[in-house]
Amino acid sequence: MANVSETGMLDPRIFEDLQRKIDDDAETRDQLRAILQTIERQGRQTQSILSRAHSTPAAHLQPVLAAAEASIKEQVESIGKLSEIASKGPYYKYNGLWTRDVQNVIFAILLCGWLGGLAMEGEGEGKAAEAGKLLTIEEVGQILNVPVNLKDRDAFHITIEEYLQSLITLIEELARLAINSVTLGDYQRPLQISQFVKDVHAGFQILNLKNDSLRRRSDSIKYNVKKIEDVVYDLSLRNLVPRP
Amino acid sequence: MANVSETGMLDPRIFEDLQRKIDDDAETRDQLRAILQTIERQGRQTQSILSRAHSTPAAHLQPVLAAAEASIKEQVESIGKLSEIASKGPYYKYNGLWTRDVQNVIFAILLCGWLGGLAMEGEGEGKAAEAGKLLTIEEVGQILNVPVNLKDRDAFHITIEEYLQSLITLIEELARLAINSVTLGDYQRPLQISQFVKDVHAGFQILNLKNDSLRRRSDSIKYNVKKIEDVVYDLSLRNLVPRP
Amino acid sequence: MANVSETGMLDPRIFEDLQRKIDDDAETRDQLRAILQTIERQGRQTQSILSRAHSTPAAHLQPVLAAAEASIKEQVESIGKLSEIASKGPYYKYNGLWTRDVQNVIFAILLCGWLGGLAMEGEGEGKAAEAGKLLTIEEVGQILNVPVNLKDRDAFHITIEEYLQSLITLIEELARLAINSVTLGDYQRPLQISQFVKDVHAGFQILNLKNDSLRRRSDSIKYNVKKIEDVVYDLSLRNLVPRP
Amino acid sequence: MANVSETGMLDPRIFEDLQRKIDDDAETRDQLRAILQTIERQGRQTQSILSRAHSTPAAHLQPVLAAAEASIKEQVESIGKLSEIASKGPYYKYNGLWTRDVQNVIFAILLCGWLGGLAMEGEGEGKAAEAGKLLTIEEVGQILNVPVNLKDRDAFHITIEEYLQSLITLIEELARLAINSVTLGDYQRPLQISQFVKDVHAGFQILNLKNDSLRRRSDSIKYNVKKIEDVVYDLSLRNLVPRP
Amino acid sequence: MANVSETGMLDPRIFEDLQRKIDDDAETRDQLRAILQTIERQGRQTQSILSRAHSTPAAHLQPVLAAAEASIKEQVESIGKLSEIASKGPYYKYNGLWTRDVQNVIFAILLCGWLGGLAMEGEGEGKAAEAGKLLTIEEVGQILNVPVNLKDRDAFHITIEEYLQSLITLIEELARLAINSVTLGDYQRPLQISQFVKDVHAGFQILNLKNDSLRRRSDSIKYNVKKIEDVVYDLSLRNLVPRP
Amino acid sequence: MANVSETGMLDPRIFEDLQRKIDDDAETRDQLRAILQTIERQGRQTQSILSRAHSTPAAHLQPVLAAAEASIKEQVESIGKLSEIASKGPYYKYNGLWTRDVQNVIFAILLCGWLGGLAMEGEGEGKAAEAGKLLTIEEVGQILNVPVNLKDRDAFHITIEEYLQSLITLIEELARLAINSVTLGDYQRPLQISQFVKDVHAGFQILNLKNDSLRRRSDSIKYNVKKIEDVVYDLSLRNLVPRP
Amino acid sequence: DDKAKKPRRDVEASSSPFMPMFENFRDELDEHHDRRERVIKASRDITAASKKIIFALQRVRKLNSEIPESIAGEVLGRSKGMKAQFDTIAPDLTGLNAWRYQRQISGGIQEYMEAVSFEHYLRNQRLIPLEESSRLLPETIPLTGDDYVLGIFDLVGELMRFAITTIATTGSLPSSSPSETDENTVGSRDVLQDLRSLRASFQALDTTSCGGTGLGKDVEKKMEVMKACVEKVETAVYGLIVRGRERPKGWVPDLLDDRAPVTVESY
Amino acid sequence: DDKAKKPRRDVEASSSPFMPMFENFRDELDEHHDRRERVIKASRDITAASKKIIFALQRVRKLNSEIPESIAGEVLGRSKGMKAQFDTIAPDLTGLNAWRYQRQISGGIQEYMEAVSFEHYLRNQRLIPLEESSRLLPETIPLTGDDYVLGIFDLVGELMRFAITTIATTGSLPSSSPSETDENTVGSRDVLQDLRSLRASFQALDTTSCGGTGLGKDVEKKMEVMKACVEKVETAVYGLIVRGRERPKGWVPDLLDDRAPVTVESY
Ligand SMILES: [Mn+2]
Ligand SMILES: [Mn+2]
Repeated sequence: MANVSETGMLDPRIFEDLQRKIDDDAETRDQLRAILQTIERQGRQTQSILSRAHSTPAAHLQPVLAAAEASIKEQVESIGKLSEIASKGPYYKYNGLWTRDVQNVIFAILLCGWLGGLAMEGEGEGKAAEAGKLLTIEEVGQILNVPVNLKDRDAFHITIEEYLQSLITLIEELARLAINSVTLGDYQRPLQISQFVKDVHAGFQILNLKNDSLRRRSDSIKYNVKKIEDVVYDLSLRNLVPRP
Repeated sequence: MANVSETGMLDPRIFEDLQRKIDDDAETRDQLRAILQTIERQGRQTQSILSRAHSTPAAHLQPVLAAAEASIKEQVESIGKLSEIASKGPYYKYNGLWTRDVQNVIFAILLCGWLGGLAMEGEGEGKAAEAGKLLTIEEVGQILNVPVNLKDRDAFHITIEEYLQSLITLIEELARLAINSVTLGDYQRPLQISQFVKDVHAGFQILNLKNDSLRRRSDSIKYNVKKIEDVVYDLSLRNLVPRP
Repeated sequence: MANVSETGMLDPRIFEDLQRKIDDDAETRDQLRAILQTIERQGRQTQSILSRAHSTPAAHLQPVLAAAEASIKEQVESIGKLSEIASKGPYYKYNGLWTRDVQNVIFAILLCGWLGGLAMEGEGEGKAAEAGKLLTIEEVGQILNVPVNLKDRDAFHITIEEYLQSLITLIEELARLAINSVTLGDYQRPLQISQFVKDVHAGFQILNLKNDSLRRRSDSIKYNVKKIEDVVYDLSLRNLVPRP
Repeated sequence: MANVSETGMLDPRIFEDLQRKIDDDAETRDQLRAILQTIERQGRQTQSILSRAHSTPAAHLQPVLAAAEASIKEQVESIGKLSEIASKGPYYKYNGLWTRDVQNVIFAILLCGWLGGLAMEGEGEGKAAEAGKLLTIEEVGQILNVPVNLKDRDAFHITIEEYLQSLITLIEELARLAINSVTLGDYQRPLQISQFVKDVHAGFQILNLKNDSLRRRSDSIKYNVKKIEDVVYDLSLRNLVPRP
Repeated sequence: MANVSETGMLDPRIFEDLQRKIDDDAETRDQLRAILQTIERQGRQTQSILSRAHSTPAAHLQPVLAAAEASIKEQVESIGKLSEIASKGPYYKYNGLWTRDVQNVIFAILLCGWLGGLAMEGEGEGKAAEAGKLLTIEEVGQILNVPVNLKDRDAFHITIEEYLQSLITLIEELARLAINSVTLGDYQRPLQISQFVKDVHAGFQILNLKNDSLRRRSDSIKYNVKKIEDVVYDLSLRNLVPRP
Repeated sequence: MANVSETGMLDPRIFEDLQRKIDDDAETRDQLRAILQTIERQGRQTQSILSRAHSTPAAHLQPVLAAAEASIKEQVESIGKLSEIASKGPYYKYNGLWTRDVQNVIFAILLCGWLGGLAMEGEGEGKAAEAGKLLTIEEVGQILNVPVNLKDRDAFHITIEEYLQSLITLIEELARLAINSVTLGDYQRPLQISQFVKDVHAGFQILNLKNDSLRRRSDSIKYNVKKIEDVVYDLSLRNLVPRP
Repeated sequence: DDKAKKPRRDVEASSSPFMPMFENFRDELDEHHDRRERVIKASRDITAASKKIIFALQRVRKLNSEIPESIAGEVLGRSKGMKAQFDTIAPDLTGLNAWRYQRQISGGIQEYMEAVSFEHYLRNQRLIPLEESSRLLPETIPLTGDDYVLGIFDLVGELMRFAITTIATTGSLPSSSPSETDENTVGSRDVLQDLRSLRASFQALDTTSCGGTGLGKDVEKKMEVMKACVEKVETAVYGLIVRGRERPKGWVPDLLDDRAPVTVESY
Repeated sequence: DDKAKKPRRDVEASSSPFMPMFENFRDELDEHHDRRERVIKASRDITAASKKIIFALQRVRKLNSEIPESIAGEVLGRSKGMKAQFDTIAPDLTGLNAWRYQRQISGGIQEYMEAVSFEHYLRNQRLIPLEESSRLLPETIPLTGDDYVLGIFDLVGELMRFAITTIATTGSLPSSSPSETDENTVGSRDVLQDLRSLRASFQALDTTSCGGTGLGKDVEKKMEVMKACVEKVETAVYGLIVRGRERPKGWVPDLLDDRAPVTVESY
């Protein structure tokens, strides 16, 4: 600093400030990466538990759901820490860093909810919720303890795009579940899945999506609808379910 | 919407909200583009006026400065409108759209200030300011009527990076001015420029810049320093200025 | 085409028509390419002649100009043929094929005119014109015998963009000429060039150019203005020219 | 190099040494490439033999396995030579050159072992081993006669990553084998494959993979799990296999 | 040439020779492009005819094959002209211009031959050939009336690489044909295709290909083998074909 | 080969032949690469010697030229070996492998000749040739002992394109030499270079080049012409050279 | 604002003899750029509206009959908006300028073609000809062959989506005579047959002479996508057939009636 | 946190016979990833510190003498920090792992080489040899020839900046004996001569055998940049000469003494 003429017109703090800003930014990114690593690890754990649903008859699902809820609870805590760090900067500045991990958490919540876990307060907590239910974005936000679809202020939240991405992943998982339910001898669940997926599909059809990643992935929905319909057809053909 | 079963578990507003958000975003961008077009046009006008400094002896600069100040005033108003529209969304979400135009405005202010225009309040407004002065980022913010280097809230402001980019442009312009001053028979101004640019150069040298556009452009400073030094050397050699 | 079932969904004439359109288009392109090859060859010849201006003192320029005028005359004839073929299709459909060659011709005319050749009718043909003159787009059109800046009908013509592109090339060439004039011991021509180029620069500065090729190249004007200012500086410093 | 004066800035031996290093390195690479070409050719032979498993009923697999074992034996010898050359430099310096070929050998061993070949010593060599077995990395190392997962010294060995990559290739191959088993009328093997692949999948799920090639390829496991589930579904639906 | 200083050190013939060479080259390329345009158009015609095979039961294929043979005959004539022009220059200088079109012709011949067309002399011309046959490179050369795999002289010929590229395209087409055969109610052809493709695959498997385009495309063979195995699986599962 | 079904439709020689061809090709390439490595290393040596010209006054250049001639002689021998190997295949098949190295040799010869080395027979060998001379393509061929611009037979030779590419490199080198000559206190050489480069430029100007690499690089000539004109300008302005 | 600035001329500029000329240039170029901007904006809006129409039409399940009222209503509404867009830029795309802004409007027109041809196909099960499509545009706006073809290329993708979604939700391939049970009625066509006709026509179209302009630039990639789309439908139909052929012992499915009669193409 | 999770095993997983094996793999891979992360972070920090040292050294104006105290102090401070960084990762780069994380540490080591060689040059006006540089690193961390060469390539850029800035601010080219006025002292060398030595050595280095790895990958681009840097200094020196040679009539400048004696290279 000594060689900046001290009587000069240049305020050296300009450069010091800039340096501080650059350093702050690097530090925030490092903190975000650290917590995201934990979230990713926990996410893997939750997925691993939930994947047991494919080989567990619906009647014996309760322990799986309990384990999943416990694992999700850990993730909720981590999301809390993420939210804290993230609020150090503008939401959209770092959003790209965590959106994939957040989508994974939402998917886990949606699947657990669909299977009958995560009963919401109004429904009598503790008691198993009814299966086949779609948690709304507000309910997901409540579980994660973060705001959703924020428009009036700049804070950590869950966007509608993230919710929809997770919903598409849910549909893919349910198509697989329909197949494996038959293997488990459960012929009712494919029908339930079929109705659910058709309803969601109808919803997506009224969206005017731009040519973005959401649109690309939403094209996969129709293949999953078809796969599930094929299962229902196979069962109908063999009189294993009532005619639709 | 009619074909989404109204008794379904799917809240149709989820999708309506998403649509609205996507549409809002597009509209904001359109509004920004409109005001930026005006700012760019005004910027060209200001540059055109300020470029007369290269062919006007320092003694006759007053009318040029007055015209430049008037033109800058118009830009300040437009920046006000830009700020208003920009605050509809998070700052960093749209920042890339306007940063180049904002840098141009800052450069015009810095050059006008350096030439002796834009006297700040403390200095007795109306009276011509002393030439050779670097307006600080705060003074620039005051003239533009926007906050600078904002850290605690998410609003429109001027970043340090933008100020520095404009400062580099100022140095390029002053190198040209040094050459043309000699042609106009003014042998003092090159000395003044030489001192000023050396001071700024020293400041830049202590920055630890990342491999970004700021660094790439800051490399150009040393060439301009050398060019100005060559002018001073040429004048010294001919005894047209006192030995350094 | 016979193999598309006639009672099918598709009227085979749809594709036959398309094929015809495509074939016609290809033929026009072939004809254009042939004449453009000739124009390019002639253009090279004209450039080669005009480049002698860099090593010929102004006083002895007359034979060079006469040779250049003869060469340009040949190009004018070729442009006539181009115009004929080009009018077979919409002007802007094929414009991209010839615009570069047409810009070369316009540049040759502008340079020849600037050096004092191509005296226009009003000025007493045959007699050498005054040097340092900018031929207008209308004069260029007159020399080339084609309309300019056509708006009310679709025919071959010279666009403003093409004229401006050639004008930028002229400035680049004059910057080189300023350097070489000093080598030839001519200290007046750099001053003349300096004034001319500054005038043109001022004109460009008030244009609102979009981010297109014209804008990109117009950046080179500023570079050449600086280069010529450097020459004037060198001469002023050594008292080789009168003070402005 | 002799022409650099010794009192100069540069000791000529610096660059002579560098050149020698570069040349030595090139020679080692050439030797490695030669032996790897042999290994690749042998690998192709082994694959070709093992691919007969897709069209051979399990009961008649013995001759295929015997031929494969002989072919693998040849590769083991070549790996020995590779190991010898490789030990001229640090293991990880050239690892990239051979890792793909080594993965191919490991895959051949894993597949052959899964099909019931390569009975390990403890199991009574010569006798056909039980099918459906996963050879551990240690067993693979024993067959190849090289150390595995070495940590305390720098020598040729097989890494965990290589073993896992080959395991993913094994899963892809088994998915194909499940399909072809049904074609051959064997409905048991798909069930055996299904269980095996699920077990391996569960193992992969607890790994914390970074964004590297292992992660990208491990995504294919999920796809193959689904494909095998589809086969089991088809068989369950038609009562061709007992309920789980 | 007159304006190159006549006392200069530069021999003007250098440039005259070069000009001549460039012009000759351009002319040969123009001739090649003209004939290749014809070949490509004929190729489209042939493909268009052969694509009917996907919707025509094997029993009614005769008229399609007759039309294809006629179309191929026209191409053979054009290839003759190509060969003539091509022999004006070194084979490998222009090879890149036509190799794609030649591969297309070879593919058409291979597909037509596989479907039972293009009976070779020894088999009793005129009579329909047996379907499912692979024409050798020599037979293809005989049909096209050009030498194949030439090594001792520089003349137009078909290279082995071109033959293999076309063979890979044939496999892709047969995978599509296997699917469409089932739609046409023909369950035998997929089995025939399956055996054929497996044989070709086995051949490719033992080739030691360098890392060139052939190697990259040969990866697609494995993908198509699997696709066809899936078809055979579907048919076997439903007892639509006899067990192997 | 035994595992290709022997009753199959596939002639196994197809693949055997292909293998042989691929192997032959690989061997030729290996031989070419070996000799090219030698040529490149020798080329580096020659460049290294010739680069001393930038720091050696013209009067003391003789030892440098003698060393360069000796180094070039070694390269000529290597080119002889290259020619031998290259004639195993068609010239244009492998031309891409060596053209860059051959251009380097030609450039070294042209530069050495321009500096006054490599006196041709007619001029009295041994005696230093006059500086500033351009060796013709025939003279380069004579020195390299290979034919040039061959059109009637397929053998190793030097093409006109290669000669011109090297000529462009020579111009780039001379632009650098003009700068460094001034540093050495030699004000005559820049004038000599200026005249030489202008002559070559005039030759290039009348060529009708297609849009190939030659055209792209020939644009650099104009840039270097300007650079040398700037040097002559600097010298003229300061009366360091006589007026032209 | 703009008008106010024009008369002003600064010191250096006013000494330049070329200022009047440059002021004239400025005005010309400004007009050009404004027009260009309007066209770009309209093209973007038309693209968006066309996409929305296509989305709406993808909810149709029946071929060769009137579009259901709710969908038709939405389509009509958007079409009207689009018509208004076209009308506002029609003066900008007149005469000489018709081709001048071709690159700017092209995207919009292609997407518009896709929508128009999709609707026409759903109603009539026929490909709309260029002239008929061109009549749907304002008189002064030309419909180029390139834009028509590129629009139809994308139509194949929409037909694929329509076919797969219909198979997925109704269990049968859309065809012209869903009410008739006779599997081999002459004249009855299904979407796959139509897609194959389109594929054959596209493949026969020679665009090698187009170079890097318009069609030439995109056609290779579009061709691959188009072929893949047709093959996706072929694979879906294959799935229908393979499933439909399996009959559990002693069971005669009346579900069969809902299935599409997959006929053999007659050419 | 991490430890607590390991013992847990869920229902399906515990039924898989491969879990113990995979748990072992997981631990191994986690160790590997952690080491890798540490190395990457250290490399980034070392790069940043090296850049800062280079920035500080760019304030030096005198060649072949001790670094001014204020700058030397800053350099020393940062060097110490860097040494600590190296020491912490030294165990991660030992034995087998020395080359394992080569790609991760390489960037840092190259930048470190650039800083070390720049300082060595400023002090001694000589190129630091590989062995001497290697001794500055912890014993277990190898300095590869590739990293050494790539660092020296970038040194040329810094020497160019040093030369141009010195010319710009002092009006003379840095050279070894700025006190001596004799223009042709044998043994006196300037930066340009040194740059030309480096250029010649680089150009003589044959890296064709390196292929796409390490040196081979970058050398072509770096060579072009290096040549351009040398030529920039040549042009700057040319400017000095051309200016210095002009003598206004009857005026003998004593300013000349401040100018560098630009000697003719002796080889
Ligand atoms: Mn579409
Ligand atoms: Mn650096």
